[in-house]
Amino acid sequence: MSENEHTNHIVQPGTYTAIILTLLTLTALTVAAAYVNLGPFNIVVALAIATIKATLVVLFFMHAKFVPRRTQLIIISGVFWLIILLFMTLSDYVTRVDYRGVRFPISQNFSAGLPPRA
Amino acid sequence: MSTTATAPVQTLPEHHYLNATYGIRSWLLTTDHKRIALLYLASVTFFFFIGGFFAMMIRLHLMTPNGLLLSADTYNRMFTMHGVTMIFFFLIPSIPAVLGNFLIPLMVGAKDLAFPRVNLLSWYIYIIGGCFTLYSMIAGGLDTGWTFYTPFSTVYSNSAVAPAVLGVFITGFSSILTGLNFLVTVHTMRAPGMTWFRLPIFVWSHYATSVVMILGTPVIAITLGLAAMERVFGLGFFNPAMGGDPILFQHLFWFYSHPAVYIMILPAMGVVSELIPTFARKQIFGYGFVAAASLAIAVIGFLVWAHHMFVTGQSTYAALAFSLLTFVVAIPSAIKVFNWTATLFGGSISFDTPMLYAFGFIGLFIVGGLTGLFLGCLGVDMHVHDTYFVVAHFHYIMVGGAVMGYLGGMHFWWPKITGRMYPEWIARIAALILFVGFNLTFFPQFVLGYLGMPRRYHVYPPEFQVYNVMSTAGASILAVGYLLPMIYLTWAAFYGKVAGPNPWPATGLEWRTPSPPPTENFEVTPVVTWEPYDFHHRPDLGLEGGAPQGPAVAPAHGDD
Amino acid sequence: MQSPFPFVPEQASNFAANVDILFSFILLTCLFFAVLITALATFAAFKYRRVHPNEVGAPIHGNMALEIGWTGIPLLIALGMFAWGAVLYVNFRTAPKDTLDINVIGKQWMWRLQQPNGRREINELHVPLNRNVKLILGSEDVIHNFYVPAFRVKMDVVPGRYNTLWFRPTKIGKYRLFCSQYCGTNHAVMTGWVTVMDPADYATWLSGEVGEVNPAAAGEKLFTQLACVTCHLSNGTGRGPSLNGVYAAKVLLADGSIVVADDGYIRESILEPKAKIVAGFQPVMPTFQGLVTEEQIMNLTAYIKTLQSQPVPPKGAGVAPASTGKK
Amino acid sequence: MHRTGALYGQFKTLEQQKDTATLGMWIFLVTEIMFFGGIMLAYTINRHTYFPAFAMGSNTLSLFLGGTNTVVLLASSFTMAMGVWSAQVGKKQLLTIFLSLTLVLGFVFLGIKYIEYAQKFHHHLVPGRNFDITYCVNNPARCDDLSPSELEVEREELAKALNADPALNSHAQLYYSAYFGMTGLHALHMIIGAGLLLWLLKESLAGRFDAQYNNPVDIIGLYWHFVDIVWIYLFPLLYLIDRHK
Repeated sequence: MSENEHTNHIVQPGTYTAIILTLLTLTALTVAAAYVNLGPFNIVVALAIATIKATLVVLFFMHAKFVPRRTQLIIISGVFWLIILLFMTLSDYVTRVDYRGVRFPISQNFSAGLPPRA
Repeated sequence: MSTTATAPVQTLPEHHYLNATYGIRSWLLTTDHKRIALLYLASVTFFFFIGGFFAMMIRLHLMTPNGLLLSADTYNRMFTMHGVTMIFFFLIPSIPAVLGNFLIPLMVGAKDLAFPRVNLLSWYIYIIGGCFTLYSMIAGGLDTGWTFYTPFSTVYSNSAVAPAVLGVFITGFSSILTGLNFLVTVHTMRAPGMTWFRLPIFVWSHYATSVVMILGTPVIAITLGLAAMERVFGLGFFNPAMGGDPILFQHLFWFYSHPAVYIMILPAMGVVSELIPTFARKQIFGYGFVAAASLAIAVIGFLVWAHHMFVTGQSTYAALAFSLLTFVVAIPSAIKVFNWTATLFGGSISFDTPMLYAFGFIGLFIVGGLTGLFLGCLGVDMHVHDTYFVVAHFHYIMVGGAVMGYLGGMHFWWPKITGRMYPEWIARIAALILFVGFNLTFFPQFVLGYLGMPRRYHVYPPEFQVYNVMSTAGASILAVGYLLPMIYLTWAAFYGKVAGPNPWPATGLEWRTPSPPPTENFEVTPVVTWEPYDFHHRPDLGLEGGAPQGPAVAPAHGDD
Repeated sequence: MQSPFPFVPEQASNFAANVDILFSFILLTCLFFAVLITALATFAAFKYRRVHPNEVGAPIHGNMALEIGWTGIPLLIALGMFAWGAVLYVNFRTAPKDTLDINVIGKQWMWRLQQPNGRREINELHVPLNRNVKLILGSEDVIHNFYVPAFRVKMDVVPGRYNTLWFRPTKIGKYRLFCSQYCGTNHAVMTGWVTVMDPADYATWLSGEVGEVNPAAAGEKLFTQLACVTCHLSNGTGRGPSLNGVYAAKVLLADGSIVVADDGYIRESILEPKAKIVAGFQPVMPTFQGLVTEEQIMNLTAYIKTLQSQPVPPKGAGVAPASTGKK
Repeated sequence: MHRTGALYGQFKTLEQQKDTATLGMWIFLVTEIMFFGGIMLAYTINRHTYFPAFAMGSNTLSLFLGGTNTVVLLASSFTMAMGVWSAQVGKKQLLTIFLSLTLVLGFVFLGIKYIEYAQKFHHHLVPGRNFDITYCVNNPARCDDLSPSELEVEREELAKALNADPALNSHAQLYYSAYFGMTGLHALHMIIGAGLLLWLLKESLAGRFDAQYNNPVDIIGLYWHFVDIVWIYLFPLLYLIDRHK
């Protein structure tokens, strides 16, 4: 199985330990960041930290850093398709205008029935 | 068969996958991709005839403006169950799970698919899903339309929505596992010398199909899962009464269900891409473009879904973007049609039954594909959306395209699957009946649609009657056309003339092994040294073009 | 359309002719390609048909110039179609400022419309000629779709939000109105008429009522016009009770009490349908308060009276002995 | 399919088999991304539309329990990774230990999730007929697991949220639809993962895995890490919407 070792990189426990410590730190950071009012950027920061954490898990715990290019391409295409789903659907929502000229989010106290007469 | 070049008297091989083992257990627990393909064949045929029965009831009912035999509720159940059965239980599994399952390992020179047990599992999942759906038909039927639009399906319908949705949800996983299996098989199981650009177009099409299956199907699964939970537990994403948005359901639904159309048509295109070079005895024109067009359809096909929603009140900007992309996705299909036509030039064309289906496919697919332009065009869609124009359009694609491809493939590979030949002349007549019946059924519906007859109407204004009568007449011809192959193919499987390993002859790897093939597909692992559809360097085919000095060992190259 | 084989509906709005021209353009382009390919394929099929059983085709692999040509040219044509359609669609989605606004509510399975002056209609819409009309579409239950083929326009009626639809009628006449989004049992019956009138006639219509001579006949007409007939099926299978034999009979209510279906009860049931529900039925009937005049109620009552002698369906739920209920 | 030792009949070499299985698992994980993607989309749109309701709903969750669960799950991912390493270097006993640890941490996660769910049932915060976002504030006696100060905070938040969104009760149900939908699906994946781990443990105890044949450990590890990644996103999206008050 010398050939096997040639193609399969074995990640060492030291790396795993470093990664888990980073992940725990980032978890603390994301909780801390949530308590700071950053306005619309709270969600951005939260998602950015989550994405860093996810990337670390994918690259090291899941060995994506050491797998063939083909597999990496598949991972990337999965994420890419998720982005297509999210962004193309949101492209409808963020440009929607209801008949009174109200942009998304649509008016919240809608009640079925006839709209009021001017 | 008209041009059998090999020895005149053929016998079946002594051992093959059909007689390897006997007994019901040997079939229900088989991991042989060829037997699983036959399990699928039996089950999709069963569902096809159930769906066909519903279709006949619909057409009979619509003979008169006030409806001939069904109540409103029954009619609604008929068209819903027709759609659900045909789409989820016939069209989506038909070519991939039957022909693809049987042929992909043979075509790439593998002993089996990458995950044989997963393959069997996917059939069981399909059957379980099918049972739930059949149960819903007995337990009150389903009247939501195959689109399950909310809030009708989640709040207002009083039919058996939950089991039907669950059935479709479950069947989705069968589709995912099949796609996964194909992708991995094509990547890792190819025989020596079988480079990517020596793969038959059939394999390329199934690769593209599998991409759609694995990326799209999970989304419909979660969507229907949420809809089912909404109906049963009162979740509210799609319920306007709770502030949810029914249009979100449509986005999620069509994110899968539009690409699903490509799950149906791409494999059929793959079949036709095999038939035309074989019966024109000529390399396919523009191999690289035909292969790339499959992938382009799969990718761009994911970017057009909201063209089903131009008149739902989605934003004008989104409608513009989706319409533009819709016109772009038409191009790869056009490329394929042009290349098929070009392949005919300079060929040596025979008119065996599979080739008749291929011609039929091209003709009907042109109509189906081009009418898609009307629907993708925003200015026309606002008139013809949700009318019979749409009904006619997608039947031209799905029945005229996918089913013609499926039947063409069945006839082409039937000698490989069973080792026996079907009666040629009956088959040619059946193909003709299908073509005529199909056009008579669905062409009048284009006119009905432009006149403004909405779909899913159990009664209609009297001025529409004349076209409806024509359509019903065509449907009865079509029904005969479908029964015929069913009968003579079954007959041929047992009593047909023995076909021999390569009756046409064709160039693919699947024809280099006995018919029917042995369980392990090839006695020795084949080594591929020829380019796809090359009739000129293949003396083993026994044709004039086969250079006597033996196959030229062409180097594997990267592009066409 | 008098021809037995019509293929184009009447053109009765500002959009109709444009849609038809665009349609014809796409049709001709597509016909050109379809005929071209069919002709080429047919020609090749006969020219290159197999003569000797063992012959093979010419070794042709492809042609880059052809590939680029038949990718590029259709793409350009397709983009042209897109642009043309887009212009039309943007026009269709952008209502002008000076519109006559009409409220439309879709409900399983009828259309309720209200003119700017408050006059209500069921399954009928009257609009003046050459005036920009904007419909504000709302739904009470499921998704419907307001579709007038002669105008070449449709728009979904989605619960939880309002969509709009505008057009300018250009031809006097009576045109079909369809629901074209599947909405349940009587989807196909959720139809009606759009009447385009001369502006003067419209003004008269808007202010006045049209008198009916025979109350029962007028009532029968109203019964259909107001879509009562879609629920109160005479065979007792509808969502509302059959009205055969109801008049003057005893009716069992959901709360267990029994009332006599006299004129007062019928009137109350039309105006306040949820007040006294017949046993075995759901309180689904909308109020007709403001929709019908006292005179029309009288006409309806007169019609229900004529049903007294009609056969009572066997499965009439919530019926006091020897009678069918109603609400 | 007949197999010789660890090699299945359709493959030529162990390496081909490993390559194939790993590729298969990655492709499966891509379908899982899309699977969670659908509900993420529903979440995104509704959170944008009904922010006050989502903020209110988020603040009724226990950050302590959610945070603990995040740490537990990350730790289980770590032990799983260590298990894969043990298998790769052929340390059979260590593999068994790490697999057991992973399994135990998985069950701890599910246990905490159960506590959270039970609390939500108790507080009438499950979408459906009995949903009442004001239940605890109006019936403090029924919610004795909340301290008076917690209830006071909730009362204030509720007043503010109701002021911003009069239809709060129905829109908060959308938040809980997302919460139960997403965490429920995640928990379902955890349960499947626990089943797979049990099987691995059994095989590992039988000494099936060594430096040559350890593919099942590897690919089930991939699955387990994926489930972890889903939670990495769910935690901020569900628990940390609006904590800065």
